[in-house]
Amino acid sequence: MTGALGNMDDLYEAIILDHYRSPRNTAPVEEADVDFEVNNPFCGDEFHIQLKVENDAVAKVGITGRGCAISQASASLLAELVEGKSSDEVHAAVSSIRRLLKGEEITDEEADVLGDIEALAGVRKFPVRIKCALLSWVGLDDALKAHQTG
Amino acid sequence: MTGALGNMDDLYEAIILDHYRSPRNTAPVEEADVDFEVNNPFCGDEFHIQLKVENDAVAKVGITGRGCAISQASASLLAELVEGKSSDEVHAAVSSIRRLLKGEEITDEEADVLGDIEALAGVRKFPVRIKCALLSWVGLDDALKAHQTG
Amino acid sequence: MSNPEFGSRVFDVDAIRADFPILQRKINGNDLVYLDNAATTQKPNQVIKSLVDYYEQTNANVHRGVHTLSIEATDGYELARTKVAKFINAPRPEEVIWTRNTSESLNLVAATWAEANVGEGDNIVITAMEHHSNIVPWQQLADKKGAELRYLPHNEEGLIELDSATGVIDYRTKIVAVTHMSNVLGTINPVAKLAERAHSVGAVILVDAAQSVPHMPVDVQALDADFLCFSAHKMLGPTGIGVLWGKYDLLEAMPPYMFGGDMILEVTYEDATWNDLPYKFEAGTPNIADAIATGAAVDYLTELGMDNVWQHEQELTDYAMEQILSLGSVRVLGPQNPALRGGVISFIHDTIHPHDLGTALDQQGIAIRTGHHCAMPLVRSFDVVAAARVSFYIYNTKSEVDAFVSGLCETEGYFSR
Amino acid sequence: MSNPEFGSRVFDVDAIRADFPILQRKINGNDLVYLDNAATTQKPNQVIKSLVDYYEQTNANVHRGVHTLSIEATDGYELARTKVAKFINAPRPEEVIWTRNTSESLNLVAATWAEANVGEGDNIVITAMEHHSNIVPWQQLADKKGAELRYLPHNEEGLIELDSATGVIDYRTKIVAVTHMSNVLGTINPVAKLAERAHSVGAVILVDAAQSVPHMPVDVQALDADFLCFSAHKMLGPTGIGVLWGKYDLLEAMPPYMFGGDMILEVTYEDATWNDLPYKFEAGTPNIADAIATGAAVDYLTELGMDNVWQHEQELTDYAMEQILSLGSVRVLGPQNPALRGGVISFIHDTIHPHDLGTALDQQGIAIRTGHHCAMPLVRSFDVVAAARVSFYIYNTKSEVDAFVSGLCETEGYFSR
Ligand SMILES: Cc1ncc(COP(=O)(O)O)c(C=O)c1O
Ligand SMILES: Cc1ncc(COP(=O)(O)O)c(C=O)c1O
Repeated sequence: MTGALGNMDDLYEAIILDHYRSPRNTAPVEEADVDFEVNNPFCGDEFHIQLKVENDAVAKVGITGRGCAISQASASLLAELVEGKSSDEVHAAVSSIRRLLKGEEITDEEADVLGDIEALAGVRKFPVRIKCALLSWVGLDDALKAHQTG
Repeated sequence: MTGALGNMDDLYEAIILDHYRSPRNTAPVEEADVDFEVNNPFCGDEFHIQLKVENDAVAKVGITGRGCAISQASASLLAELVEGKSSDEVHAAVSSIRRLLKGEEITDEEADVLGDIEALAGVRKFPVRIKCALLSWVGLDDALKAHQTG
Repeated sequence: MSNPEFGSRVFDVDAIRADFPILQRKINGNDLVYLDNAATTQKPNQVIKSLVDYYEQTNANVHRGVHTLSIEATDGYELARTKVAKFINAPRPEEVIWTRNTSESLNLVAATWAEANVGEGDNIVITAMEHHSNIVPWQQLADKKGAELRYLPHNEEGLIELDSATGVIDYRTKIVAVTHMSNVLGTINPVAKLAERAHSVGAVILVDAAQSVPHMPVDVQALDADFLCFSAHKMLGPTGIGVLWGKYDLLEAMPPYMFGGDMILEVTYEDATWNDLPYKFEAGTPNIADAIATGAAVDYLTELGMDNVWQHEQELTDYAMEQILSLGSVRVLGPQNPALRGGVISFIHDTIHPHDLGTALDQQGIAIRTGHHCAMPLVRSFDVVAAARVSFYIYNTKSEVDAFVSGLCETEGYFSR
Repeated sequence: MSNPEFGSRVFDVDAIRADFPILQRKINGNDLVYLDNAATTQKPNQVIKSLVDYYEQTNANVHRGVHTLSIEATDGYELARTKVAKFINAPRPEEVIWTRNTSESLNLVAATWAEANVGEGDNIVITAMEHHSNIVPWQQLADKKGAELRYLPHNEEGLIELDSATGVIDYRTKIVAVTHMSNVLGTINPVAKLAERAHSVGAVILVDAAQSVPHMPVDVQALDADFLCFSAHKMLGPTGIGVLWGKYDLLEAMPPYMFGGDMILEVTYEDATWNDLPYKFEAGTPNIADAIATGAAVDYLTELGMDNVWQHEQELTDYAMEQILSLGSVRVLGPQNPALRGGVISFIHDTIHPHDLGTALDQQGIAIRTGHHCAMPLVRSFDVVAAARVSFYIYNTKSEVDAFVSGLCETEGYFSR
């Protein structure tokens, strides 16, 4: 059956489909410190992301919204990753994932941090979908920066 | 020599070249009854045409200006033709020449009236030059109409 | 030229397909099944050849040239205009203005006719199913002029009920700008009736015919339209060229849109006088080659006959609608009765996001469009931000519809592993 | 990509001519001698093939499509933009806006940047040798805004003396819009110096590069231009596509020109937000095929090297000028020193009207332009209403110049029978 579907498996690895079907941390966060929306009007992805920050570390994440399998799974993977991370660690992870999706090398240490997220690398063969994979990450980076400076 | 110049002779019949080189009735008319300018800005033809009308007949014509051989000869032929003609006769002649240049048939009587002007028929093979040939005629028609009504 | 409605060539899909080289392409190892025709259509050899012939044999700048190439280029350019005029039954070829696309045609009318005729307190009426290109120019103009932008609503099936126009179109309405056929819902709007309504209050009617002229016989006189806009690229023609048709007297009274070479009769250092129609609206060197190729596209469609084109698409739509609805997992937007709509089917899958569906079908060689289809407010009114869309043209077949439906099933299987 | 200045291919006119199918054409039984290149140039196989390949293999609507054809079309369209950016040494590809032609590029700047920045009592400076497309938009704008339109004069030779700019460009000048090379006189204007002058009073400078980009290396950064406009059809490319280049920050701050699909990020029934550069200025389906073919034209010129193109034309102009002047019956407009001008020679014959000359040369297969060359005020300033013009490009040869000169002599003979 996947024969006719060609390279689909590169894009939709099992781990991606799992996060898509059962996204993590979907409960809204009360009294969030960081609260923002990201959207890509062209494909109709919209997420509302909330963080509770304690001692410069992300204590709680909540992501609601809707999107394609890639943006949804990516947001869910993000939610899983950032909990407990300092904002510097989050920035570093965003930088790693940007490079991963651009097709640049990442170090073994970076790969360790990303963990399951490396499954998103299959998106590189589908360049129009890279935006979907990056959507929540870019938004998070911007929102955290804004939180720190303001 | 005319070999390389192809169909030039169809356009520039001897009679045309003659009128081009020695245009008739180029003296300005004093106290003209009909006085108008025609021009084709695209090719740079500009003529100033003046008529003296007596008893509904053209008593005197004066044409000054500059243009290509075709527009110049056509204006000169016009000057020759209209002298002594009633305005109805002029309208009829303009109608004949319009049809001649469109490639429609004209009657023997019309041809008699046009005389030398039939030499302009060669312009039909050079459609972009038809405007040059018609310029002063169309202007004359309009100006006479305006003179009659106003 | 034969009558555009009836055609002089047998409508034989296999023969038609042989005219389209791109249909030989393999996509990810599969035959291309091109179902994105509402976005743009493919081009037959006849149109491609027209471009090649022009550039290999005629190419020159038009108008006012005395040399042979320039004269031939001018003749070809003007002949194409005449073909288009005949195709939409325009009374005069000078009423056909070449633009870049439908969007430019719409902007032209907003920036000239409406700029001069819409004032404070007036209103502009459009429908709630317009393409962005027929929304945003009016939003901007209304804003600038202190006018009101009103939306004619549609019912749940996506149909405009004429009763709803009462109270929306009123004596302060200056222009009614409506799509002839929705690029999302497929709905065909009652343009002739809306024209009557518009004229009865002294308003003009503009028809966005981007999706109708390519697919059905369109007669500007029968519709009693005042302006009509469409794009060549959606009707077998090249990209980069579109048409604005307008009634002569309206166009004649309008100020120019752009200024420059060709649209001018005379220029001094102080002032300029405008050229006659249609040149008043065609500033600079026109898109000569693509205008001529549009003539070739019109010839192609005229030979097939627009009645036959329409009938072919009706059959396909009918068939596709049945197949898609029988899946049970898909919601179709717009009227389900194929007689009320053209060959565009937008739908939403219960579980698969349009974007994922688009990627999965592309793996199988099937090209569909996904997203908001440049009609965001409309798509959102169905409580989604994106939809998938298939749209048909003369070269599509029932077996391509089958390929699409089975591709959809494959995808369902894949995502429910 | 190699450096556009130097080229990677030997500049061999015979080999170049073999790339241009139209040069095989017979006109009235004679070989075509095409000397109307300032109006539009001919197209090499490489450009024609780019169009054919696009329509036979790739054609689809760009942006936001998830299917393979749409992705390929988008990539091709954007790659062409990058090629153009590199060709004029633009810092960023997003600064390259596709338009229909130079005229639209000029109108765009007048209707957006100037509309927002020119006020009552301000002035706009152009030269007395502009093409209508760079006169009339400014006349209209000045009129609308109560601003003044000022002309930088040229001397008898057709050269702009920088001293004359003092007093014309002043602290109320908002924009200086000048042609880089005159399409009538051939004059090359001191754009970099005028840019300095403009910037020193806080004005911006727009360069009409319709006649320069096709013929010489042009570097927007070296010129320190703010806007630069040109047409693909005058540089081996197809009709229907042009370029507006602008500095990023200026473009970013400008309101859109047209509204519609693609130039929009988000639309509601009430409002719209604009997309990023360059899309903000590209409403509706773009001229995809012709943009890609423009990339092919740029590749062709880049391979030849713009320095070589320029040198070839200088040699021809030098040679032609000598031949024409030696006739004794002809007055050449503009500078006679070929180092000060490009490959455009406008002239007036003592006795033969340009129109008759054009017809006579056409009988001999020689295509020249006659008339006002869309620069009426300039042509009139020489006390004539029309002139004849020859203009050269990469495929022209000295023996074609000879054919032209002997055609002129034949014509003289004919008319003095
Ligand atoms: C100097 C100059 N500016 C502008 C234009 C207008 O170019 P287009 O007709 O391609 O808009 C031309 C072309 O004739 C030109 O020579
Ligand atoms: C109904 C409708 N109007 C307008 C347009 C805009 O056409 P273009 O992109 O050719 O300007 C489209 C094309 O998508 C359309 O479907």
